[in-house]
Amino acid sequence: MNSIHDMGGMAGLGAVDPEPDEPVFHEKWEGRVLGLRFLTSQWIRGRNMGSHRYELERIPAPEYLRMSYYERWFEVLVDRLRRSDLVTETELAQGVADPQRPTPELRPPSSGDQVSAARLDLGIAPRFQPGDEVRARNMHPAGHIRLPRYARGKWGQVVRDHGLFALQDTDETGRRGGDFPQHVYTVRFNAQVLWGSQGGECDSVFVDLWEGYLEPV
Amino acid sequence: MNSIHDMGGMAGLGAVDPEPDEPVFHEKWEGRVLGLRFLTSQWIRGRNMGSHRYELERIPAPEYLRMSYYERWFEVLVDRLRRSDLVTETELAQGVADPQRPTPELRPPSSGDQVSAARLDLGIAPRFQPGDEVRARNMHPAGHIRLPRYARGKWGQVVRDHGLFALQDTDETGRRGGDFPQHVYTVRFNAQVLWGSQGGECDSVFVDLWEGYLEPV
Amino acid sequence: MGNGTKDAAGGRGFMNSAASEPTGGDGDHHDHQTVPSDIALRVKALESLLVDKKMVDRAALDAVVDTYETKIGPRNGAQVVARAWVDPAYRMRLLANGTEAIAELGFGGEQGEHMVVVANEPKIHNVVVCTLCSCYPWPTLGLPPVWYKSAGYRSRAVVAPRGVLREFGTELDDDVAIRVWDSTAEIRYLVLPERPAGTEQMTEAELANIVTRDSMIGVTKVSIPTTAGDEA
Amino acid sequence: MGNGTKDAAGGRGFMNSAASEPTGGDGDHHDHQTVPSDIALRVKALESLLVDKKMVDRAALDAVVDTYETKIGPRNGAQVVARAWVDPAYRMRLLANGTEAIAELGFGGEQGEHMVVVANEPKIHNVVVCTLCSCYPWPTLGLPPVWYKSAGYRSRAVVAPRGVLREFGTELDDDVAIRVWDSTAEIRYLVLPERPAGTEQMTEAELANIVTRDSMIGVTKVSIPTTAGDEA
Repeated sequence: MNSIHDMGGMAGLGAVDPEPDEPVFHEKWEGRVLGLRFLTSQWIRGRNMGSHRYELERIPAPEYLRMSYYERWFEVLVDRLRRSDLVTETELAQGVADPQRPTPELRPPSSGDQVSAARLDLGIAPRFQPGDEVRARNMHPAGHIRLPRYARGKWGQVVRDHGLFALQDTDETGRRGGDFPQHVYTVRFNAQVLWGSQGGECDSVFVDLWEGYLEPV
Repeated sequence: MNSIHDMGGMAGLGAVDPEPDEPVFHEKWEGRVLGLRFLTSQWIRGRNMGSHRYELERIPAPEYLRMSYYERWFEVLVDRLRRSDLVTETELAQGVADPQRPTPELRPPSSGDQVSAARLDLGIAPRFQPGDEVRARNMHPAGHIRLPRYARGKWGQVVRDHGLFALQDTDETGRRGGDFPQHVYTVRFNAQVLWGSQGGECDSVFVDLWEGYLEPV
Repeated sequence: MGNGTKDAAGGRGFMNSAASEPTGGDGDHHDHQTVPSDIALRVKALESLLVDKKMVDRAALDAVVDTYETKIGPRNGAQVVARAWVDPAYRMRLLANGTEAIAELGFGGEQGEHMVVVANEPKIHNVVVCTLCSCYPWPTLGLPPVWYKSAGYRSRAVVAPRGVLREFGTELDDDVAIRVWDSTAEIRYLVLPERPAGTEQMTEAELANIVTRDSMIGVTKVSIPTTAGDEA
Repeated sequence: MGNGTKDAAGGRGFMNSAASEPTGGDGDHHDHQTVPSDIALRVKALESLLVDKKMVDRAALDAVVDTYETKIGPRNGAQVVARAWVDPAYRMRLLANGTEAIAELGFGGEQGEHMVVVANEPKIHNVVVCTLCSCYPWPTLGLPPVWYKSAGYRSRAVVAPRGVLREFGTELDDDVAIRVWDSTAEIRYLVLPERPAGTEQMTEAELANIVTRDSMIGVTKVSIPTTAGDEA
């Protein structure tokens, strides 16, 4: 999904502006959102809610740019809890459980859930070796992918094979159709391949890419 | 400049949402902004104010997306009038001329001005002919250019030579260093070259590109 | 603050409007409605100042506004299209040199200096956009509508033209090739729509009346309005 | 409305902040400040609701917040760096298998399952970003600072790393190659900064004290704080 989240290489998105002695959380609610996200994940599991990242990317650009990091997390969390019928609008407004509604139950994982980020030990041979020249595919699907726009269609060199990982891509509804384990490679792109003469001659950008994003040169 | 203005191919930027029986101007001030822009251009000329389009593109993304078309025009117009010292902050706030200040004078065009869009009759031979395969250069300069991100690095076919036009590109301050007349070509890009399998098999996008944006395949 | 994030029920209105192919409105669709209320006052102050400085003549300003509000608009382009439909020689001149052929009908000037007219055919559909800005052929179509200037149209017309056309009610067969024209330079584009069947008896003036602005941008086809009766 | 468009003088504040290489702040730099004031109440209501439903245990929630607020942070990563500086064998293990070597010091877990450590050298400078999101090695660096999550950093670090580093006061010679690591998959990156000259006499614990978070992201180098005296 070519949303504003895929912002590598853009201009006009504001200053970097580091804050001296920045606290971990600027306001108490930010920490609570972090904790609530962690502690509710077992409940959202098994309810076919798809990918959290996908939902973040669906936030329209003006909202995405206005909202803080934890605000985005909170809005997506509320949305997922509501769509999975774990909470209702009325309950959210009142902050208390509706006694008429049954207590939610934990469920086993479903195929539409967010996938684990664990390395998989499946013995699938890699298609590429370190040193291979590859080209990132030019793909613009409507779902979540992890191939940034700025690298699409560009050639680079495989520098490392990290082993097998489940593909995090989703369809246009945020769901995954399976694990699709693929090797993940670090691919080195010369900065001038990516940015023309605007890039530094000796500079590089290293991007971690699933095998299916790559084709041999 | 890779600002949000270069939005071809992005998602999440809102609905299209046509309005039935839409008036030419929704509010009276919109028409006044249009007229003021036209009637002040002779005054801004000769004051090295550079490109109006460049200034529009410098509006940070959250503001750009929030503002309406005429609001962007107005803010850029005010900024240019003020920076060229034709009006002052105090005058803007009060809506009356400061009697202490001299009456502005019209000036002859300067090299830093916005350039004319007229076709030039200079007898410079074209580098490309209709039918030639070309590749759009991968360039990411900090100034204004007219080569959209989605076409950079992609190959297409020249379908028409429109003749010579002054290059509208600016440097990173919005200024131009001269006319740099170049042939402008319509280049046809296959939609799948641009968007992979997301593009329609028989569809094309035609983009008008100055010669310097192109290299032979 | 925060109005944009909650709908009437306290939920996230923006998640509903975030679908990749929005088909309906959300009730707050015209971006001029979000303009700060003080802009009208600021524009008025600027106008007064520039008139006071004798940089702008108010009568000239009124004339510019009046021109774009009442004299220049899509009825001009509709005359061009109707002429091309009834006069094959004109159609040929129009497609060969748009600027000159349009000037034959008296239209030209700012944002129409370099016109190219592209003709729809049974298996070719043209649509015009300006992804970088909002360039538009003013002499033939007037000033662009808000939707043409919207980020939604500018971003999606080049990558998902079929989906965008569907939102305008325009369903194209799968074997129709879509040609999107991105007005990145000084050339401005006008779509010559197909003449609909059943209009054989109509006069040039009647034909001009059924040509819509949207059909000359390429987001719709021309059809015979149902209110026009069935006599044709 | 409209506050974003006018500075104190009634002008366009945003034009000043729109420079391609902003060097200063504009006084409203931390995006949490623009959060709707009701979000604290909405989060509180959600927490109460989930506790009431017995979906969330408040003590467990407190523990999560406490962990990230007080136990996990860049002091962890600083220990890793200091160890690598004093122990060449550890440094080799760290660069060969970051996850295992970091686990030797007791650090690991969420967002640190697949660690790669990249070493700065006199002519190689590494910097880490996550353009698509804000991925970050939590077990060694804690939660990311606001600037790391900012659109400004995410958008510019890959295309203009030298300019971004300059804003952090980091000037690199032209012949230093910059390596930007975009954390697009499950691997998380930690930069091993160069040990500054003049620290030969410092203990491992003293060295850990001078290693900053920003140096392990790669936007700064490690230097000896002037307040630490000149005894070294």
